Amino acid sequence: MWQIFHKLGSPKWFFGIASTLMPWLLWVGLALMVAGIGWGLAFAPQDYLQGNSYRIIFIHVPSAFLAQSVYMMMAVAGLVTLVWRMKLADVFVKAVAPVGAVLTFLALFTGAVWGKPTWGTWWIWDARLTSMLILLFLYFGVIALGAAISDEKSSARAVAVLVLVGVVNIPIIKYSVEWWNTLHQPATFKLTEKPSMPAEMWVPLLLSVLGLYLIFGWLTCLRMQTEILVREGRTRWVKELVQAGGN
Amino acid sequence: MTAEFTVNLRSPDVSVGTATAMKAVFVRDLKIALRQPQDLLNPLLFFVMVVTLFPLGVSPEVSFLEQAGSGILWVAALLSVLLSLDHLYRHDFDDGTLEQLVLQPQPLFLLVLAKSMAHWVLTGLPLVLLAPVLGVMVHLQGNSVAVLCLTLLIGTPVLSLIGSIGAALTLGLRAAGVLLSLLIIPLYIPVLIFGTGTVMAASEGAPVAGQLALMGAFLVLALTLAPFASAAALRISLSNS
Amino acid sequence: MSEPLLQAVNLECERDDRVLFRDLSFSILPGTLIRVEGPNGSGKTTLLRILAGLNDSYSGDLLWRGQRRDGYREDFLRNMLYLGHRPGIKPLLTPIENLRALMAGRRSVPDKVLWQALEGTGLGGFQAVPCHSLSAGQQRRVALARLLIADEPLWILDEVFTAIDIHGVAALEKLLIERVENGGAIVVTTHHDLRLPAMQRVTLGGGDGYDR
Amino acid sequence: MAFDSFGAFIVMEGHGPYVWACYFMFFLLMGALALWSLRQRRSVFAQQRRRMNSAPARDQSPAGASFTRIEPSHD
Repeated sequence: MWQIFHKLGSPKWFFGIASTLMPWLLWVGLALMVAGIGWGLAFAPQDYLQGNSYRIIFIHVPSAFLAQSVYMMMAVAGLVTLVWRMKLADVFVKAVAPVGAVLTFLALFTGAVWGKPTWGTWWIWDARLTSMLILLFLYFGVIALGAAISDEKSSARAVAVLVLVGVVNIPIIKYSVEWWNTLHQPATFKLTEKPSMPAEMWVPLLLSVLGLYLIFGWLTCLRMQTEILVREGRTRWVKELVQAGGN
Repeated sequence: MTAEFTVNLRSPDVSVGTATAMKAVFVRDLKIALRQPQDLLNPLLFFVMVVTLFPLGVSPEVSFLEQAGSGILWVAALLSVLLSLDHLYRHDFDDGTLEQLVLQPQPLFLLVLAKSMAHWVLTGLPLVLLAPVLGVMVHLQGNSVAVLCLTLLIGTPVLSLIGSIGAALTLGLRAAGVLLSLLIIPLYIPVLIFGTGTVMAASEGAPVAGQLALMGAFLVLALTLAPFASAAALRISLSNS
Repeated sequence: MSEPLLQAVNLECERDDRVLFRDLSFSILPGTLIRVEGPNGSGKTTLLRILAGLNDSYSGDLLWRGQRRDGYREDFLRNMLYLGHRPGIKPLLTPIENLRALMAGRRSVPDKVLWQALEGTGLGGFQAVPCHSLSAGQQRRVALARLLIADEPLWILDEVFTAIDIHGVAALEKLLIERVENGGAIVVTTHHDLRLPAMQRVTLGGGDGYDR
Repeated sequence: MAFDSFGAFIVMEGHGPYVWACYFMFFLLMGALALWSLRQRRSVFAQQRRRMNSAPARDQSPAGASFTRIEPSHD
């Protein structure tokens, strides 16, 4: 058990596994996304309330979903960094934070554009959008702190503390933003929450969520490999790898 | 040729208790601050000035101020706490006091808690005391002023405690001040929401006991968790210096 | 032979992609003084901070009286005194207040003793003057006053002789010798040419700092 | 197919611009992220290779300091 754990922590081992996984992640992910989005855009029936604008859901929900789970993953990795000092966990946080920020931004952007035909305005201080905005701030904080500390180990641990503090706060932020929202404007009608979504809608949605997850996996492997190359540049196996002419 | 020595290790019972050590930290911070009263006054002046900006910048009409007053006061209080955070550990870090603090045998998170409490007494508490005057200036009605002070009384310690984490994390970094705000403001949002929301509910005559209890829960949560995070962050920052 | 207080086993520290030291092992025994030597930038201060428990980005083990130090942190801190580059003196407080605050977390010492300790470091008459009006050397003496009353068996002193005048240096050397003779263990770095009877050396910066 | 013609698909009963703007942004940003990550990796490889070719040149002996004054010439 402990052996497996140690192996998991070895950058060299991870590098190899990632290399074999990456083509699968990328191509299966792309296929799923194309299927989900194509189905959603062209074949899924119209929404009876919002018309065609709801078709944004097939990228809005995957982005929003992933944006939140990336932060959770970062928190788990942060805990691993602090408790077991596993290098790979920190590599993960560093590699993934910009991806999470981009996904959060996409969720915000698509949410805002969706709001225009639905509410007649680009931005409303809706509970979901506001929580997403705060999540984006949290991501920026993580990225900025990681960039500000030059020492690798200190940077890893400081970021881990910040991510954990953030993850404790996320439910509180969500709850308070929802409470604040009801205080100011009783919710008229919400994005995405439908009494019952027909299968022609949720199946493509599920496909694109899965697809984006896999593509995220590919991006993560790629970025983690880069980070590992930078950090382990002086070890023999990286030198051999570089000499062997990897790209 | 090595001689035999008996080492007289210090036993736990001759050491200073945690409560005494905490009190010493607290008293020292207060003493230093009182020797430099100008530094105490600055966040207060900042608080007053930010509040003044709103009638000048937005509208001096009573109807607007009544509506926005609690929010204005809370935002101003939040910013002025934020402004003072940079100093929380900076001087101690620069002159080496922080190293000695970390090397004290007592649990670091409790010493950090003592420092956070000193910070609150020096910045948060004066803001609470000043708030009624400004509350009247932004036309908050009688009951709302009392509720505002109550929310500030419960909320500002949370600001100090959470802020202490950010201050510890950004210790010794370039442009620490801006970075600190970036890290901390998102974490302050729940306190701000409940702080202003409670006052607004009170001005509409709604019961506020529930919200106040919830803010109390925030305070308890911050008191129990924040010092651990701050202590961990301090160790990391010192390790890096 | 006495039991070692602190043992370093295969310490390695890397900073900014540069190995400061590797496979560094030594024991700190009671009644010895260890001088850590090396050119500028060889990691003397880093080593001292690691020994003191301030810096934990190292690999290898540190044993406190035979046990891994991490599990006995409180016991270790109670028995160790560290004086760093930065003396831990608050400019706004007077020497006596500073000393009182520094001792507050360690041991309760009557004010009279603190007052005498400050006198012993040559600060007689300055005890109640705010530290910001004292010179750099005088401020360091405030911190050094702790050495006159400290009962911790292990002292870790970084650049103790900095900013101290000739007479002060001689007196401080005498203090360290006496301390060692009474069974204290001391680790120092200094650029001052220190020659003490039972002195051991740990030399850093062998020149192989770059390879791995 | 939920639309009668390709034209209808593009217009989406007036919601077309919103929907297509979202999809455009999504693919733009995800594509940029992927491209940036790929390039980053490639440049790291190139950098390592360059460093390895010049690695042995590193001087390992600490330079002796002489603290000799350097007189600027006055001509």
